[in-house]
Amino acid sequence: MLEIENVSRTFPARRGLFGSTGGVRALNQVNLSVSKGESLGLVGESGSGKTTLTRQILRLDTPTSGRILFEGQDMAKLGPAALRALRARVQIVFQDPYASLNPRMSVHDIVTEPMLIHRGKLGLDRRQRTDRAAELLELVGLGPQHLYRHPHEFSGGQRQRICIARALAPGPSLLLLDEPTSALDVSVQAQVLNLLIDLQERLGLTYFFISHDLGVIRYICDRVAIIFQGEIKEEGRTQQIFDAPKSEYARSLLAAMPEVRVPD
Amino acid sequence: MIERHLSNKRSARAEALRRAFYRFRQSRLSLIGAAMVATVVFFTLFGAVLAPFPEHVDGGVDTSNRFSAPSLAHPFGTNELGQDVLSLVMAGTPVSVSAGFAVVFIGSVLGVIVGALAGFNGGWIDDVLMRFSDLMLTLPSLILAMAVAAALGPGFGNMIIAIALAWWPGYARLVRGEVLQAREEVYVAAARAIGASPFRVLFRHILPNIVSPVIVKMSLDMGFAILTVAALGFIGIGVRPPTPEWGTQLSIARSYMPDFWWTAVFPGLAMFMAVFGFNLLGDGLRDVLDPRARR
Amino acid sequence: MLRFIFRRILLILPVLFGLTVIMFVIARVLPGDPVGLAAGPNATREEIEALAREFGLDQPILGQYWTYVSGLAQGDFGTSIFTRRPVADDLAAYLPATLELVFSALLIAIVVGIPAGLMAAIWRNRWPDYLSNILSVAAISMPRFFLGLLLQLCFAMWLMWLPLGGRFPIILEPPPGVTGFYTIDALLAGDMESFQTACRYLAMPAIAMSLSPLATILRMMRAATIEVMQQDYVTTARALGLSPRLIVFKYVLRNAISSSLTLIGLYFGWLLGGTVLVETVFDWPGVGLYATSAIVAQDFMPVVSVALVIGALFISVNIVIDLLYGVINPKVRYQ
Amino acid sequence: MASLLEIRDLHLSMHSFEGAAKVLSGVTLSVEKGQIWGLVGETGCGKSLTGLSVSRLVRTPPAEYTRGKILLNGTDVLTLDEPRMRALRGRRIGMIFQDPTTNLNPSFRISTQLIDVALAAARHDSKILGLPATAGRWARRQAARRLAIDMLTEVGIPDAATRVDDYPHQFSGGMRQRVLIAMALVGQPDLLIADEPTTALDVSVQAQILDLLKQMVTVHDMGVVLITHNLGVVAQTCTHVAVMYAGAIVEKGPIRAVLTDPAHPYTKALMQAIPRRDVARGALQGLPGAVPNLVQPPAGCRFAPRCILAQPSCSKVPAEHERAAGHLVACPVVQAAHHA
Amino acid sequence: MPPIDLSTLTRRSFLALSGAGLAATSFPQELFAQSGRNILIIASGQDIPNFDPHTATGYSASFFMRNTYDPLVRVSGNPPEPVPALAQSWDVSANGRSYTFALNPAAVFHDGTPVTAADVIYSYQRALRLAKGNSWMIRGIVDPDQITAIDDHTVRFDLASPFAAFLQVIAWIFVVSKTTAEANEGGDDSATYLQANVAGSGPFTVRRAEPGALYHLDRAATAWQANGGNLDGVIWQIIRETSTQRLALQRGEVHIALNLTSEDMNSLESAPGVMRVIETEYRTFSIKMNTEFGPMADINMRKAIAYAMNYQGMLEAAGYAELMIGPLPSGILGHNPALAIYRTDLDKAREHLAMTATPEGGITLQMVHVNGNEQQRRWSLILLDSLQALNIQLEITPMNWPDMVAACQSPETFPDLFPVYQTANYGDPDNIAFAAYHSSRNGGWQNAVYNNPAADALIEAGRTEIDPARRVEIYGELQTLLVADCPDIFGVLEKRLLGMRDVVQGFSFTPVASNAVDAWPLSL
Repeated sequence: MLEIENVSRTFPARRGLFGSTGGVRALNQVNLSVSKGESLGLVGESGSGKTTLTRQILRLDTPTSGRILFEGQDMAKLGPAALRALRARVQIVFQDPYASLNPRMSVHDIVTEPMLIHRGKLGLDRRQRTDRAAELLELVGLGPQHLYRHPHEFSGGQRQRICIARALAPGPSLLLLDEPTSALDVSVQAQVLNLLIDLQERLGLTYFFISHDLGVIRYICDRVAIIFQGEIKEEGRTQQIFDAPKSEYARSLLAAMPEVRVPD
Repeated sequence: MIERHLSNKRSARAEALRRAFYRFRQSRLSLIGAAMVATVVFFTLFGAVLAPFPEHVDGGVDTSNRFSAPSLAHPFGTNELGQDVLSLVMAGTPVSVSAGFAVVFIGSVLGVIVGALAGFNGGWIDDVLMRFSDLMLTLPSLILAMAVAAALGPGFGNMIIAIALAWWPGYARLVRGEVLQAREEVYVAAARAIGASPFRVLFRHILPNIVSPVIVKMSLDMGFAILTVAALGFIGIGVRPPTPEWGTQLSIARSYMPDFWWTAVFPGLAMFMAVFGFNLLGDGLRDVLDPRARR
Repeated sequence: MLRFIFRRILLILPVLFGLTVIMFVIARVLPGDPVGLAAGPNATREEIEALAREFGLDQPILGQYWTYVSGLAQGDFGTSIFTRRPVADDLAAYLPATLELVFSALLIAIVVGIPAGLMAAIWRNRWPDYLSNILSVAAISMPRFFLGLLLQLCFAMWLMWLPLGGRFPIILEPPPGVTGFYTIDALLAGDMESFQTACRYLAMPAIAMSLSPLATILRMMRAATIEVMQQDYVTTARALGLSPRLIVFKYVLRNAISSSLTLIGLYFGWLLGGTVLVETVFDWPGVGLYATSAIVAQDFMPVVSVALVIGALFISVNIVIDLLYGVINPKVRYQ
Repeated sequence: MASLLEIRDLHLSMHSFEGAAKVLSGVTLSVEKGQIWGLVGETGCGKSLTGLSVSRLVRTPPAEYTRGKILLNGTDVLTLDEPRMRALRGRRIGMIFQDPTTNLNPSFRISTQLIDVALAAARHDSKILGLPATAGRWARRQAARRLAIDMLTEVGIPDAATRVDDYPHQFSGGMRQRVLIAMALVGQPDLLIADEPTTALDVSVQAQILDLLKQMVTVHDMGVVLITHNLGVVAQTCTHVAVMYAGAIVEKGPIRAVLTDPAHPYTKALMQAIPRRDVARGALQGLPGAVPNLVQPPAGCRFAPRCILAQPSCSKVPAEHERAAGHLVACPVVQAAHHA
Repeated sequence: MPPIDLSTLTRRSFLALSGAGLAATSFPQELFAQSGRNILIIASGQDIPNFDPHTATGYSASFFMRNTYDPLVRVSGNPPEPVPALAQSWDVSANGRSYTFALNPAAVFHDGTPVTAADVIYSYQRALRLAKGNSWMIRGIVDPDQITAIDDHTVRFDLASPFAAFLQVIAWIFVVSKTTAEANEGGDDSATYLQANVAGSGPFTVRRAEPGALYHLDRAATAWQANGGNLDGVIWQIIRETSTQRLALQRGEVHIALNLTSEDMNSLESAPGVMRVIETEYRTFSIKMNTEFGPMADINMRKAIAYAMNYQGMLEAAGYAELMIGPLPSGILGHNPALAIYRTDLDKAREHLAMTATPEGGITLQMVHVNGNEQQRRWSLILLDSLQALNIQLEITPMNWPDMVAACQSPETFPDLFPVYQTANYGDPDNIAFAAYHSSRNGGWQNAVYNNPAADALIEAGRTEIDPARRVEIYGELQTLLVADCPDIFGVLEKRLLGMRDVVQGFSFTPVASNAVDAWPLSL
């Protein structure tokens, strides 16, 4: 469904007031593919290029070289209309549920906005959009009573549910999940993770799950790719990588993982 | 179902308003400011009508009654033409306030357009627009306003144009900075990710979120705009006579100090009180609308 | 560092160029007849035309602009049509007076504003803070010219403690000019009497001008101090047993001042551009008065030049501020 | 002999415009030298306030200590005035906070900040600098500088003698946290309070810092309170653990005991929410409901509204009972089951 | 409210001051004592931008020229009469066309060289050549080629036609040193040099010039003039605010204040140590109407407005003044005090209005006045107030002087109403009549639009006639004609208001340019 082929992204040198910084190679020859219905986990520490990669996939940024194919189409070659159509198919949930909701908009406006933008494709009128928003809220564990509240009235977990509802609104097939639970407490995290698993099963979604938390990745993903300094260090079945990591980096990462186990 | 949604919607709005009002009420000073501004607005609407000597407001003179000291008939005394100073001060309110408001309004509209264009587009548009507004900021604004006002000739409209011309770059800078910041917000990335057009991103997601600092700046700027209007009047490049304007009144009355101090002190005090009120209110509004800048 | 200074100075040039263009455009928009005025009420049309020729005003605007800019490059600010004196000479006479006023006002604002802001922050939400808050809003709201008039009314007209206006007693020779600042020149000459006299003349205009920046610096300083005091590193410093005095006067002060510095730079420009009013009230012989009379006479060379010089000064001071900022804030220095 | 730190029945209210929130209600904890106590719990459960209370860094008002004691080596710090409290900070109690980027003053060299802390600590105990109390200013400064370099070396900063004069932004995140640890240890404290010291760091750096902490405890013979929301971190580092919920400790004890036999329903729920190795996909158990409003908290057990075991007896404030040696649980239901 | 008693205040504040130890360098009296010199300080609102006696204008420049240069004759007394200056005596030919001046052999320039006939000829020729400043007074009267040096100290002028006021006008043509001027010719007829330097023979020289602030003159070492006072120097201090001038005078910081208002004079009435000079001067204020374009081209409209004007209010707002009787200043040669003129009469005003194209009013007229001129502003408002009775609106525009000058260039740009002060530069009716009503002046501010061949003829006849009785007749006719034509609202004659410390001695009032103070006879 999603193929990332030899994608590199180099940020050019910047001349600042006090001197210049050298170019930064954020992504280096990244190759990944995600098949329909699976969950691919991408693990990496801060600055490893995870977020840069999501921006490439969402076309918020353009790769320096390489290409990204979605359902066989080269995203770089899409015209504006096709790109908009594609935006309905690929959605994202961001890390920080506090920052990713426009504080000036009600939940209703937030959730119906994608339907409004893609109304040509979805063909929903105003009333239908509102009803669909209520349905979506129920789907993610909220209710229609929340429709006209504003984001600041919700807890972090509830906000992340709203983000998920928004992401689901245009009917996507691929969901990018950019550390969707790292800002949440464990108990809430568990709820959100379960919601994601539930939704995947019910809606047949494909997940591209990004996290630095190996435990979460292990819990939710079928396959894992480990990224370090813009390069994919290792990729494979989740079980296989956690049991027998091949690369040095993966080994050290797993060793440092703070597991809840009874000390010796 | 829709009805229920709507009642939710209303109660949520009311709740937000109550919260804002609570925070505003926290500061006694901003309440005083609001009261002062209310008084100013009252005189703006009715000052000319309520003036005890409306004929003096229209330029009528009473040369046999010049320079009488404050008394019951003329609480603020009379001026060099025998006009009632109280009437002139009262009638000066709409002039100063509407001029101040017009300056702030024109300046902010221009500035928001320029700042939003620059911040949202970036690239050479940003460079050109911001270099230009930086240039305008470098120029001494009062001298610029004086030069333009002198060029256009006296008059209410010309004065406003002259001041507003030097006023917008402040807004452009503010808005650009805020837009740049808002552009990087996750919810903006989210909006782009769901396929929102740049137009939609700017008007639905970015601008509503930078309204608060702009409104705060506008309310704080009202005072300064009134001051600048008065300053031009004081320099002698302001409205046409007989329009009663505080700065002009002060500038004329200056020659009669100290003997006929009332001709100068009352317009000056009116000016001070109006500006003081707007500044206190602006402070309070900032606390409510822009908690980031809360001190 | 040197490279940075050099680059900043190079950057002034396009700004100055832009300033000349803007001012020139505005100057040419001015209607009226500066030449007719300068020629006098009894001049004939031929005389006026001759005068226009003399000042190159018959040339196309681009030609005039070119003449002006190429003159500027050689330090020639053009000639005032009205006074017929070289503008550069006039500026040399008026600028020190304005600068002395502006620097004095700024000095008062800084010397009073920074400690007061610090105090307000320390006594936050107690009566010194409330008092300073209401006083500072009042100070910002006070029209400078009205304050100047009130000061004049009180201290010069009723109490007669201070002179009404002007810069120095006219029958005395001002101290020998080195810097053009009478106070500093008097000190340099060791003439305490002249210094006192100059200060007496400076007092009211400088106070009238300083009030608004003082209040703003106070508020800024207060806000910055409160913000810095809420920083994590202050908590750490407290948690590790540093005394409040050390924390406030060493760790907080430097960080708070660095955020107030930019403001001071901006205020310098604001003060320079705003001397017009105070100079008018106190008959202070500075560029503000000069510009006003030039504007009234529609004598645009001085107006353009005053704007240009103020602009250039403004930029220079802000470069200095940026450098100072680098000294205070090591992050900037090393980037 | 008294414990190093003994918190007894600490109650803290926080006044806001909504009313007084009872943010701590009956925290009791005792820490000995050589112990590393992990204080875990979710956001807003009061763990950080507990840590700050020990150093009396909670502003009063708006906060108010309504009941309880905090005994440090037998002295109740809640009764001390500010100057005497200051004598304890840095010297007896060291603190490390979450974000190493914001906890160092960006405008001053590392050396300045370390030396100031050392000098402040030495004012109360001149032995720290290894100088007699009468030593001159210059000598004290020099000694403080040497001490700073030694401490930096000890926490693993390479080339400390030259790096000591660098500014904070010249260090990486992990290195900055090491600098902060050095700063906290420069006064040779008996008690170290580390408030989420690794949350802002990457996993690999986190492991290094935690190792360093463990090492320091043995070298300096301290007691540590490690505040974290990550049970994994606790398991990796601590000797003891206390689980907090809504302002009270619900379960505490030696790490082994608590992890092998979590008794309180909240501890259990917490552990079941962690995606551990052996949890199958979809089998995690989230905790339904939300943290109670602390202005009007539920009477009795605050966890009761979310608890699957809740019974009428939960409406009374639960008393602690000892489940095993040192393993205390505050839940009447569990207690009943245990004894049954 | 009674005026504040400054004498007690002063005493009180002095006590306060000595207590506070602040009194040092406080008051100029002490400073004068310190300097030990007699320096006269004059407060004025006007700068002296130009020193060149042949191009400069304005009363400040007149002050400067009067004291640093010498003319052939000066005018003095009230009414003003010619008195010897460089010329110790003069002869006039019977036909009034030839004037011969005998120069005072004692007269020397500041560099010590004697003043000769060549310098006089050079100066007159230069003034006419440059055609600026005061040269308009002798243009068409003095032919530059008809000035001859009889010998070094005798010079003869042969006029193209007789000119009654010749001796009065040449008081304003000053003599520069030909050698100094030619040595600094500089390609611009010495304009640059003389603009900032003095090459004269007057009693004073420039010591210090601070443009916009003050001009300090010192008694010249070469001062040769007779009957001088004891002044060592004069300072022309620029104080823009009239109230500040008055306070400075009260505080003894200046000796003479030139720009006082009537209110200032009132509050000075009992001020200790202050003398007030309130004298009639040939200075008219009138409001010109656009006789050529727009509604005011209709004579009935002009008359309606002339009748509607509130003259009493104008007089009250003017303070020390009297209403004008016709176009000429009262008291000047030929003035007719019995002239029938316009006074406030609303019935007549409405009568005339009814004869216009807009009998019901309902129009808006444009009036400009000099920005910042307080008296003109007051009168504009009084006119606005007066015109409301005719249902006519007045739109008042304060304008900068250059804009006003520019507006005078054509009837189309000239406003409906335009206030003008005319100060007599010489004590002769020709001055006002020619400058204000002769059509050759059209396009200039003194008479932008009015032209009437009959008036022109009378003015020309008046200036070339020598017989005073005949002149009175001519000017009588002219006054009747102008009142009938009603080109102006004849306003007020403002008195000259000067404030002076009582230590100033030797002052005598002359009603021409009395604010350009002649310092030489004064003492302290």
